[in-house]
Amino acid sequence: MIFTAVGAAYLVSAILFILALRWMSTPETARRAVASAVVAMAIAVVATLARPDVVAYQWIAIAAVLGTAVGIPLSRVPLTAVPERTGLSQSFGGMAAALVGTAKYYLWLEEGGLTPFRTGVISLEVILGCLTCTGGLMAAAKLADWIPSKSITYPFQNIVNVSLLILALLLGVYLVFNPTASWAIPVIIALALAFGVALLMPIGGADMPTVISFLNAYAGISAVLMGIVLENLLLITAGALDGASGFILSVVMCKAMNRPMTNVLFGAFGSAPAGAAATGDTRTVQSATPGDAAMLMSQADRVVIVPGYGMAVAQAQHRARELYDQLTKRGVDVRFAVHPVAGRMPGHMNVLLAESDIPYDRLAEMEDINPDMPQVDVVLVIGANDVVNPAARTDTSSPIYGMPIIDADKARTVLCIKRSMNPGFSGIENELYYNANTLMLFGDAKAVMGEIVKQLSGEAAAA
Amino acid sequence: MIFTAVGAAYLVSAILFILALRWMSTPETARRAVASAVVAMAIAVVATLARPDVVAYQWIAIAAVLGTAVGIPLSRVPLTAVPERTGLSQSFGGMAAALVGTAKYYLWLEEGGLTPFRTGVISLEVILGCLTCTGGLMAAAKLADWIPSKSITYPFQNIVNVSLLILALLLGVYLVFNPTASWAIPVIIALALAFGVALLMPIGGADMPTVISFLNAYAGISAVLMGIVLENLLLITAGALDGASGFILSVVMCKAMNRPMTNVLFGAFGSAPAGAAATGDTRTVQSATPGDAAMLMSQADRVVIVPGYGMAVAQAQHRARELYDQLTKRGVDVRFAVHPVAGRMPGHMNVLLAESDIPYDRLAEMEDINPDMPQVDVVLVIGANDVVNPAARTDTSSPIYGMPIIDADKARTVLCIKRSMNPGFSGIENELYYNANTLMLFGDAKAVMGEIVKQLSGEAAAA
Amino acid sequence: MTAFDPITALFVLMLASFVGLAVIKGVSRLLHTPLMSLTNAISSVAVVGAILVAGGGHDGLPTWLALGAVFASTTNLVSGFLITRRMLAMFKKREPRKA
Amino acid sequence: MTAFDPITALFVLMLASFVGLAVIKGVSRLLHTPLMSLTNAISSVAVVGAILVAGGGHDGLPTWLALGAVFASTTNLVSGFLITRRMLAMFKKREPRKA
Ligand SMILES: NC(=O)c1ccc[n+]([C@@H]2O[C@H](COP(=O)([O-])OP(=O)(O)OC[C@H]3O[C@@H](n4cnc5c(N)ncnc54)[C@H](OP(=O)(O)O)[C@@H]3O)[C@@H](O)[C@H]2O)c1
Ligand SMILES: NC(=O)c1ccc[n+]([C@@H]2O[C@H](COP(=O)([O-])OP(=O)(O)OC[C@H]3O[C@@H](n4cnc5c(N)ncnc54)[C@H](OP(=O)(O)O)[C@@H]3O)[C@@H](O)[C@H]2O)c1
Repeated sequence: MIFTAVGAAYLVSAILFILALRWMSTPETARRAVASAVVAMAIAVVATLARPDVVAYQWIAIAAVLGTAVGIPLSRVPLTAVPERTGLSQSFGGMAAALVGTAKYYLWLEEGGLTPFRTGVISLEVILGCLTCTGGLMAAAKLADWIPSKSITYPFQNIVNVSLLILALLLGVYLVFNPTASWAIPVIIALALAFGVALLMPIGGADMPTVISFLNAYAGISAVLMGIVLENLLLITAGALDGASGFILSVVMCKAMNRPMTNVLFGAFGSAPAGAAATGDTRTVQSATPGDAAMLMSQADRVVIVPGYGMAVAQAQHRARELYDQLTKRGVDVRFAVHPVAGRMPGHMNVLLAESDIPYDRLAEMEDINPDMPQVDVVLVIGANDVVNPAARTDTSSPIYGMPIIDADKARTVLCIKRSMNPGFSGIENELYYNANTLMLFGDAKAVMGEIVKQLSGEAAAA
Repeated sequence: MIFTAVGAAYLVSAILFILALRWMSTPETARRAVASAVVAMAIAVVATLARPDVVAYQWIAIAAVLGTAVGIPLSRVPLTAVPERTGLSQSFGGMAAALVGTAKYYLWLEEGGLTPFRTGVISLEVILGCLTCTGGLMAAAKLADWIPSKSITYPFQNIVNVSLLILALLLGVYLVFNPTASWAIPVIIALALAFGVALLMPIGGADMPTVISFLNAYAGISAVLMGIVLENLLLITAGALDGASGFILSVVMCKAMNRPMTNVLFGAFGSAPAGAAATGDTRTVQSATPGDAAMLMSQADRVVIVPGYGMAVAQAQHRARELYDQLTKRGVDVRFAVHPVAGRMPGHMNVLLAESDIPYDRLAEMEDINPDMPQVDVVLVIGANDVVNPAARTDTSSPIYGMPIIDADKARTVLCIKRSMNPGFSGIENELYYNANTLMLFGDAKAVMGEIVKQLSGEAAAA
Repeated sequence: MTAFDPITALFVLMLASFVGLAVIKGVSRLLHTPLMSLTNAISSVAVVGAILVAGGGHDGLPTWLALGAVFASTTNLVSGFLITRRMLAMFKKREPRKA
Repeated sequence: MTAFDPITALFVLMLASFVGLAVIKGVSRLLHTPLMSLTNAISSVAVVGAILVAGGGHDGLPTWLALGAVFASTTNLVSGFLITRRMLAMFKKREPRKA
């Protein structure tokens, strides 16, 4: 009876989780999404605590309090640190799966409950959990620059990596046939932990976001496996939802970067494209002052702002808001063109711009704004590079060839804010900067934007 | 072991069913959809026959052969008879569910396997199956005019109907508490069968398509219940897919007709709207000859054809194709505007036009074609009425007010083929016919279209 | 066969309903009529249930009832698939024959 | 607790994956970053598994391991929900304050 009630609670919880994700379809319904997921979680936890086979509470309470104490500060990180937070969170998720799998193994070892099926699933759960744990940690560390974010390679690296994984899997197979060979468990754990580190070593910091998204999928799968081990349908469902999300976000990123899925799916071996970095180009670029930029934009009818990774680095989103206000006050139509992989994680720019209070109906997606570009007077590119590189359209030899871009170059005038002529993420030159209708504004995005805004508001005060 | 294999087969079968429905998303992939569903079915049947608890084959083979013998002719009906075929098929589906439920009840009665849960679910399955069985039959009979299709009412009808259902449900509840009271089963069956008949009595033939769609959902739910009784996850899954499909198509129909869901959901009690039928209007309409129509269209640049129920009745789709060919040959741009509820079932017009070999990229949906209407030279309305009635846009007192329509009246010239000034399905007047830019072509759609085509081809031969 | 409890059944039902709603919403409006006949055919997988009961080696009434169900579902299965195929074969993109 | 077999588990997994793919595809691109943190939080329902093992009244290593898992999942749960709420609160349609 009580088990049926618990089962019913899990069922309701699963429904609410699914509805939560459905409600993420628009910003209007998204707040309901969080509420629904929180309720779902509360129901699941309370139902679990009410189960008659859960008898010891005090240590659980202590662990939960500790977890909360760590979780709250982790939720207060600046938005620019969201990618590393996500990596850490994946790491914790993997750890939880691995710990529960291991614990369950030892319990069943005592009780004689080990079957080949169970040990097989536990092995997979532990392997996936451990590699997600160290992988997520490495990704977070590289993103936060706790360790050098550059790609570290050595001879026979791929062979070493693959061997670690194969060894762990073979031990898992061995356990299926010898379920009680408990010595294998710590070895599997060690191998999988090492594999997680080794897997991430050769990957440069810039490739981390894609990796994190895949780790998301892995964390989901390890939750599914935990659900199978514990015979818990709610865990299976929630894990599958998480896995699907990680998978789809990875697909979105790969597509928007025009890189084949397989490239990343099979462990993202290999380093970020090295590319032909700044090759001492002798052509000249035209640069302008913030004053020129302010003048140009205040006289325009339509301005489109293209934010990129540089805006995130410089934390210039609040200046962008001020610029938006100044221009809007003058009757200029200002929109933001957001490329799906601008920045370093999916939706990165949207969150930053939302943080600075820009109404989200002013954010346009690439497909919607490109046809309007020829009618735009001024495009202001704030720290974006690859996502406005026309080589993606024209230069078949370019590593980003075929990636859909924002057609900034088709506007009447293009203003580009960046600190130098250094390339962006993909390490390649950008023709856009040499165009006749392009003016460069060199400097830190926040500083340059501040100047422009000052000119505009000074002008406004003078008027 | 064998059971695990059978379970795995069912799992594969379920996946293929889901993929089949996904592939119905475009006509290109739709053929794959049928193939995939057929394979899924074959796997499910073979796996079932391979189960060790299935031991007697010869009678099953005979029943299957008989079923095939009946099924093949049923698949050869003319396309205009598809709605009644669907009704019959729902009826058979309901019957199967009711029969299996009853059979299982008696088996468990012998074996002592009856639990309150099982009898409860069986009762629901039997009730739903039986009402779908007679309901589907009645719907088919009304649609095919085997019985008078008009709405039959008598005093206290709703009370009688509801009492039948409530009695059956109460007996079901009684069975939950007294699982072995087997006398109740035949009574439940009789009540539910009677309820199915009674439910359909007051509903006019024209409302049948919506009812059929709901019966579809009911048939799906009874399959789900069968799955619960037989502890078979594949049945539950397939039933849920069927139920969802019936539900969504009903919603689509209700929305496109601008009728509240609840109106139909709660048994579609009540008759089709009586409406203010042709109220001896004294205004005059302008009529034209097929020759005029041929001339007008051959000189147009853009022609839009709006087919409706009358085209289906007259089987005029092949003439429409000939007209399309003649006009296209002359360089006229011809498109077909298909309203979601034109005809008498969802997608009715699309199938008829596809039958007559009109390429489906020439079929436009209402939302896509309406904005172009002011640029259209001639709209030819073939036996459509409600779906082009401008009262839906303007006349708040009209029963169809708020229903989205095809804006035929906005074209330069409108030609309407119908036999009389009689109203269509909803029984209301149509202002369109009295407009200054409308010309009526009175007569059977097939005959009139034939004339027009003859004029055009004669002209072509003469030229 | 499989171990079974009502909650599991409801879990599967709930998930399958979500899947159903999602995939059916994606079906092209062009194909709503064939969709109806295809789902009819799919729900005739009830034949599996009918076979289980009819083939169980029992005697008497239950077997006869279940055989009736085998007949009814086979009818749906056969006619549903055939008519769906027939309808879908009519949908062509380019004009394949001269009229 | 519930009766259970691997095929049932796979059935649920299969259906849940289809549901997941369908709902996630419907998520607005605007919200991909909060989506990531929300699914993180949702997958921390693993805390249920951790509680089941940690609260089973056993002694020794397994309980300590499971308590570690309770800690790790609670961290995710709390930080995931809080940061998602924080991010979503930033998305506003009309301009609510003067800059
Ligand atoms: N969003 C995702 O999910 C995701 C995931 C993985 C990879 N990526 C990749 O990331 C790239 C994103 O493109 P993007 O155009 O946004 O960025 P980008 O191509 O990496 O270019 C960023 C530019 O910002 C400038 N910058 C850096 N710090 C700055 C500062 N403080 N002030 C002003 N400018 C600054 C840099 O030039 P200076 O050094 O000269 O200032 C650089 O050229 C794409 O190649 C994409 O494939 C995205
Ligand atoms: N599609 C669905 O799923 C569905 C389901 C339920 C209800 N409905 C309802 O059905 C209606 C469909 O609208 P509709 O515009 O297609 O049809 P309609 O409004 O029913 O009008 C059909 C017209 O065709 C004419 N007609 C009949 N036989 C003809 C023949 N042999 N030759 C020439 N004309 C003929 C009739 O006029 P004459 O008698 O003067 O010839 C009639 O006015 C809507 O009201 C809709 O709500 C549709």
